[in-house]
Amino acid sequence: MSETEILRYQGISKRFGGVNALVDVSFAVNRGEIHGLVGENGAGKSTLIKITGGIYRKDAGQIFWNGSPIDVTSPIHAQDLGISIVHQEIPLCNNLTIAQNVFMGNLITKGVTPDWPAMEEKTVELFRQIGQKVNPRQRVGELSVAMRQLTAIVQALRSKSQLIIMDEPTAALTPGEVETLFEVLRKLKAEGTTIMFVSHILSEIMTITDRITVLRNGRHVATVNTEDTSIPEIIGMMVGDIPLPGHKETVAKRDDVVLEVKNLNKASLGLKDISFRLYRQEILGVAGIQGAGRTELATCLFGVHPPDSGTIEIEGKPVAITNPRAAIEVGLGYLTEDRRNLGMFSDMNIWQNATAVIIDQLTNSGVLDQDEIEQVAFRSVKDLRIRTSGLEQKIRYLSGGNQQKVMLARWLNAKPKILILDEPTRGVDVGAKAEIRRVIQELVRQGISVIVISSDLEELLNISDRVLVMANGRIRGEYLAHEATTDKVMALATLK
Amino acid sequence: LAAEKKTYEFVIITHSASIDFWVPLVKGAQDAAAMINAANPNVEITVRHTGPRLFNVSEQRDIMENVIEAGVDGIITTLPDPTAFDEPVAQALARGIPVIGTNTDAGPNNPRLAYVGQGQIAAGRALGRKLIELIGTKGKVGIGIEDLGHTALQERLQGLTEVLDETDIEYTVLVTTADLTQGASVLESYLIANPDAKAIVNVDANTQCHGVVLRNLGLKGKVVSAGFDLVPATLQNIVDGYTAFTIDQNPYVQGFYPVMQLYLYHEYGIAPGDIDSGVGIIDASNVQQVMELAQKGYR
Amino acid sequence: MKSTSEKTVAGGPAAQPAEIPLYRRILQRQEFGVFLALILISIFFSVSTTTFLTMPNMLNVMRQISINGIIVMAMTFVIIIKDIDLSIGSTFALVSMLVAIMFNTYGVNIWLASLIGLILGGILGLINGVVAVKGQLPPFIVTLGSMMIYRGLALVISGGVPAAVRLPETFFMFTGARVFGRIPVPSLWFLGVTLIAGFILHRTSYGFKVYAVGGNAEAARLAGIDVDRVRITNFVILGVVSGLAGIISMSYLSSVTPTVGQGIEMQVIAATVLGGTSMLGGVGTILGSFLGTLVLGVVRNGLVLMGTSAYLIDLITGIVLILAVFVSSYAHREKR
Amino acid sequence: MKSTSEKTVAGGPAAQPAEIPLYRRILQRQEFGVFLALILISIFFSVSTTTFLTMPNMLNVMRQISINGIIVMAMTFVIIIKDIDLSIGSTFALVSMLVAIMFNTYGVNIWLASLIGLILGGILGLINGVVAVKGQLPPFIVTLGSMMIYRGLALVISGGVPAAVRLPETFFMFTGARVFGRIPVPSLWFLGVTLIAGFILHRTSYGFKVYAVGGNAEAARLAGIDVDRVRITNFVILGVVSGLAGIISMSYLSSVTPTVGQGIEMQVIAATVLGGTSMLGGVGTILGSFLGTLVLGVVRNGLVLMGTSAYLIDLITGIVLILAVFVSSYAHREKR
Ligand SMILES: Nc1ncnc2c1ncn2[C@@H]1O[C@H](COP(=O)(O)OP(=O)(O)OP(=O)(O)O)[C@@H](O)[C@H]1O
Ligand SMILES: Nc1ncnc2c1ncn2[C@@H]1O[C@H](COP(=O)(O)OP(=O)(O)OP(=O)(O)O)[C@@H](O)[C@H]1O
Ligand SMILES: [Mg+2]
Ligand SMILES: [Mg+2]
Repeated sequence: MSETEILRYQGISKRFGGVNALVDVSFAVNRGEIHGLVGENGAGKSTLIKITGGIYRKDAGQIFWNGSPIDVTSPIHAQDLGISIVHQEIPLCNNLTIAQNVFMGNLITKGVTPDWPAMEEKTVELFRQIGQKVNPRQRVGELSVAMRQLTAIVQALRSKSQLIIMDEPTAALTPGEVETLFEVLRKLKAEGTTIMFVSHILSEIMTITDRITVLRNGRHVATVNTEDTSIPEIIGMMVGDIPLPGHKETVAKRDDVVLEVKNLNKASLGLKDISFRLYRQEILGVAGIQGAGRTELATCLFGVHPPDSGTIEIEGKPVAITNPRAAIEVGLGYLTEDRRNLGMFSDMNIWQNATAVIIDQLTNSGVLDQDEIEQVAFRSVKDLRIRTSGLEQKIRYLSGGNQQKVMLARWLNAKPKILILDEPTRGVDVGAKAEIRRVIQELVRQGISVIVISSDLEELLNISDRVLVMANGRIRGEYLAHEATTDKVMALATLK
Repeated sequence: LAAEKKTYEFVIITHSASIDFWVPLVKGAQDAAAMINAANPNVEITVRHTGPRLFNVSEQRDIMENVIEAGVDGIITTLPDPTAFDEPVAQALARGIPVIGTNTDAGPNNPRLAYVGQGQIAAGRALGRKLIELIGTKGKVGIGIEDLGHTALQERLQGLTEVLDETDIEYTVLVTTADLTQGASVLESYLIANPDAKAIVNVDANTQCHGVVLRNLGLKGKVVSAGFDLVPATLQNIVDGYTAFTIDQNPYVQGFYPVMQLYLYHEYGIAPGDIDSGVGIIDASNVQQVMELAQKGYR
Repeated sequence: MKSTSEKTVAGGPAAQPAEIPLYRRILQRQEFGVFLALILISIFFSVSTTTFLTMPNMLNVMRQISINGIIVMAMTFVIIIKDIDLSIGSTFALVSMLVAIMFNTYGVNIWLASLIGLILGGILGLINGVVAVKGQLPPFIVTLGSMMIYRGLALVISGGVPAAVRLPETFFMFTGARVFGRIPVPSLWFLGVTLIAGFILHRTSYGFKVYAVGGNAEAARLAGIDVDRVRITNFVILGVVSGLAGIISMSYLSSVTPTVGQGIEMQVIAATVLGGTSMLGGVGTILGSFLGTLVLGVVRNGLVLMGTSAYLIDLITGIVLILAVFVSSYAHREKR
Repeated sequence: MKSTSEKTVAGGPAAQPAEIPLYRRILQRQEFGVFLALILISIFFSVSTTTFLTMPNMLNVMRQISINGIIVMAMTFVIIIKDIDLSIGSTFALVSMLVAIMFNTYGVNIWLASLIGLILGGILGLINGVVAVKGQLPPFIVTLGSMMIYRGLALVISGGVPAAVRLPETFFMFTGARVFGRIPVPSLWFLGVTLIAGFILHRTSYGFKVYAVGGNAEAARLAGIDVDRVRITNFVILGVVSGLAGIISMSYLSSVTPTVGQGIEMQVIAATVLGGTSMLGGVGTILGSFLGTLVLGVVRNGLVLMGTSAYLIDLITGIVLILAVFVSSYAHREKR
């Protein structure tokens, strides 16, 4: 056992029912390095992390911590050992404030009384380090997914652990935030902290890590030095073959306006004077930094929070959208960015989740048509290559990326005229990203118009025909995709 | 010149105001008030009825305190606890509000001026003796009780079992709860388990479910049914031959006399005294007459 | 959707054993636990009494559980959706009281009176639903309030006096009697309601929506499901069904008291939860609720058959209840 | 999310509240609604009766609510954490019965007997907690079971007979009497328990953990909070406090019946929820629970003072309860 190893996995296996999530995984993490962990959706990354964190018990194998064999029995145990984890699902208490969440397990107290002013001050300071200004007294339930993600990260940074494990911490973040986060990680590394880092954005992996471990179907494929490898090689190890980025052609009909929004305002969401058009068969990207109001715009259009003023016209006819059902009836669809809270029916299975929007159409006078449902769901699983043990599998037992694909399937099955996708590729692997891109282009060819909100700006520019840039609840400008560059968009997005 | 009319407000407090048992008691009280009002044009007596919905000593005490606070002229109350009502009754008397116990009496230290009602233990004994006349001194009997720990019912049970203990009768106590459906289920289960049972009795108004039980099991005429209280279904069961007899404590009387006593106390300073409201046995011989009176609210 | 297994390969390499044997499918079912509890309790009573396992007693048990059981079926919907209704006992009383009074005092035809009674039950449920859902108030408090209100109304319209009800023979045949070799009609109603409830919950889009709203109301709203409507409909169904149970009970007992049905809410909720329906929402089945109802009914029956002392019955029932829920949930515990 | 600007302003912790005027801070408080309901109801009774707003009556009200109120305080913790306890009435009875028997029959010193009673209350709560939490069973069913078990034990040890208790004067002084110009001692206990509960819930790490676990048990667990321990502790506190209420009630009534405390669980839960504690967890305050207790107590008191008919009291109480929860939650509704 080498002195440089802080953590070693030896022959770790884990089965869930009929699924082999991990099979005989062995590799080591060196002290003071940033260790990347990559693999397809469902490859077993989160499972390995949860075993390390004492949430799951391993079926076989041994974990060595600083050279000695350990059996992590609970999250508290993991913390005591000096391991802190940012989980993929961002578990926070929505009823508590940011500061309270950050210090949850480890309050600063004066006697028996928690010292909130001190903790709030420290929270502000911790957020400042990752480049964010916050009101530490704001309730987490009111935060965007991105801010929740940052809160979870700050929670882990606070505890000054020997090892910090981050399961897709950047999935909800915009490029600027990712950059600041990386600076913090580098600083931590310089201070001797070890970091294990999961991401599906391989450029991030190449930028930040020292070594990379690849998992595939629950098995360890390789652990390599980052400088000795390349993105194509990693993809090769992950999936076996390299998916070709789909060839993009615009089919947008610029003379046929499907959706026209005029002077839309919604004070409580901070939306001001929003006007734009969406053309038939167009893919319209919406860019902006976190907090720009993109999600708000989408929820406002979709009737979750109906606008205070302004008009929405669909195919030239003004429509009043007062709730999501009304929105669906006029032909809208909306894939939420917050799949855990606003998307999934965790205790329901794949087919139920995938058909929720169209369930009334899959019946014979109210009685479920199981054959048809099965067909629809089966097609979704096949088209999106959802990795599951069966259509009856509860969605909460899928890996994060596969859950996301089921959510996407729900809206693809609904076949709306206008589909709003909020962070559609969040948490999905390289192959699936290409797949989703292909599906979007296929939809557009079939006559659907799509609005895509994505924090992955490069991807957004690749996929869109045209890009709107939002900041502070306003639309700051727009570019045709081939004219746009990351820099131009960011310049608009960060305009004060 | 007619003198200024004197108005008296009397309040009846019962320990489970929502049950039907109190209907004749309240009617007796109101009748007494009406008679007095008619006989003496100088007084105007009003009577009202209150109490916790279900048996609850502490809530009844709260209500009594509230009534005292509201400043009434007389309280007629059940006293279903040996000591819990000693203090509020004393408090009422100290304030010049006379208190008469009715239906259920407290322990010997309670300062209430008088008690009008039946001795519960005596009533239980009466049930037992009448039952022995019908079934002899051997065999099995199922005894239903709505609520264990309820003072009055527990005393009736005590009287009944005292009598049965002197014989060779084997009895089983069954909790029927106040819910009829459940009560019927329990008695049915008992009769199925004891096909040789000679009788089922209840120490409370749940006697009314006996008809269903016996009809259901085809035991009409084979198993004797008996119990307490006058409720329409029980009387109908006596008419139909399911139930042999029921014991009544004349609740009408328990409302009537206390009002009279309070009136006499206020008008002439006559101290109230205890009155036994008797043990009425209703069986096939007198059920028709009782039903007519019950229709009018006297029984 | 039994046999999806052959088609799951698409998901990729995580292919499962193609055929799960029947006995494992049964073992894995959520209801297996409560079924096991039922079997254990039944074996115990069969051994310890001579009368438990006889046809007349079994039929009696079926009759005894049928009134509560009918309500349990609708309560299952309400609890799956994370709501609760404490007013069922009062609805039960008010409806049967009203039907009795219409029939006894006003000479309304009993079938018509019953129909009006069911409609009234629906209206009482609707009031619960609208106040709780549209008023965005906690159903616990709303139905605690309406429990008092409906019971109060039953007291007021009856003047506190019970009603003896002598029903026409045909009506009695369809509600309270025993038919074909002493099968009690209430138990047929119970079975009928169970089947219908099972069909609605497990085979229709309405049932689907109940699960969706119970699992994640906000997500259901975003998926275009009319959350308020589903919740209110649940309350209406429960009201109608409580009224039905009241009418059947009235017919069976030939009488109504204004206090009838007091406290059944706890028994009904207990049976539902024992059957595996989670008060945290989104989980539960009709089969489970049926078995939960049976467990409670069998325990009550068996203890009396054994001649257990009255002072001990509650104590033992409590212990059995906890053991039953333990067996029931332990058999279907997810292992991590 | 009131406005985006508010969110992004780097709030110096103390900076924000200082600018909001006092009356708005009161209006925004979660408890304002139930406070408003209390005021409205009190005004109504003050106008419609001559006795409501007198010192003796107010003291009476305080006394009457104190027994339930003491328990409400601990129930608030349990409900915030998303648990429930139906066994409090039985714990109440069993503890007071045991103390009475120890004192009456075995001549144990009353202070020692009371101490043993409180410990017993804690053990009963511990049993609830351990079975529900460690057994991972629904607290609703577990405590429904223990409600029957504890009540059964109270019946068994008492033989179904009430016990009259004549307590030593000093003990009575400290528990059941009235002091300083007729202030009832139980109400002082109530105030004391309220203050302690408020301190623990709002000013200690333990209280914070209660909110955290109630908000998201999984997140709390991952953050290193011993979720099971907090939940079990809550049950223990509730058990002790229920026992305390039982002893005070025994002292005040000078007697215990084995049926004492039946049904108080509903009143206690109603007061808690009316006071703004959400059964969905994570939300609630001691001040709210205090006001909720007051509302229910005032309604009960006022209706009797008004001379409302016994048949109508429940009906009206039900209506007032729903109106109160409506006012209470409407006044603090978030507008979007
Ligand atoms: N609790 C569970 N029960 C059953 N199956 C599970 C459970 N948790 C994970 N799995 C399965 O184990 C496999 C590995 O899942 P895991 O979450 O570790 O993947 P991942 O590599 O983190 O994927 P992603 O990139 O999508 O997050 C998947 O097939 C998943 O369906
Ligand atoms: N009052 C609220 N309570 C709970 N959630 C809220 C509230 N208001 C907004 N949200 C959620 O916050 C998110 C919007 O956050 P944000 O202001 O960061 O929007 P955004 O510009 O879309 O952010 P991003 O650019 O990261 O997508 C949405 O998911 C929305 O559902
Ligand atoms: Mg994962
Ligand atoms: Mg967003």
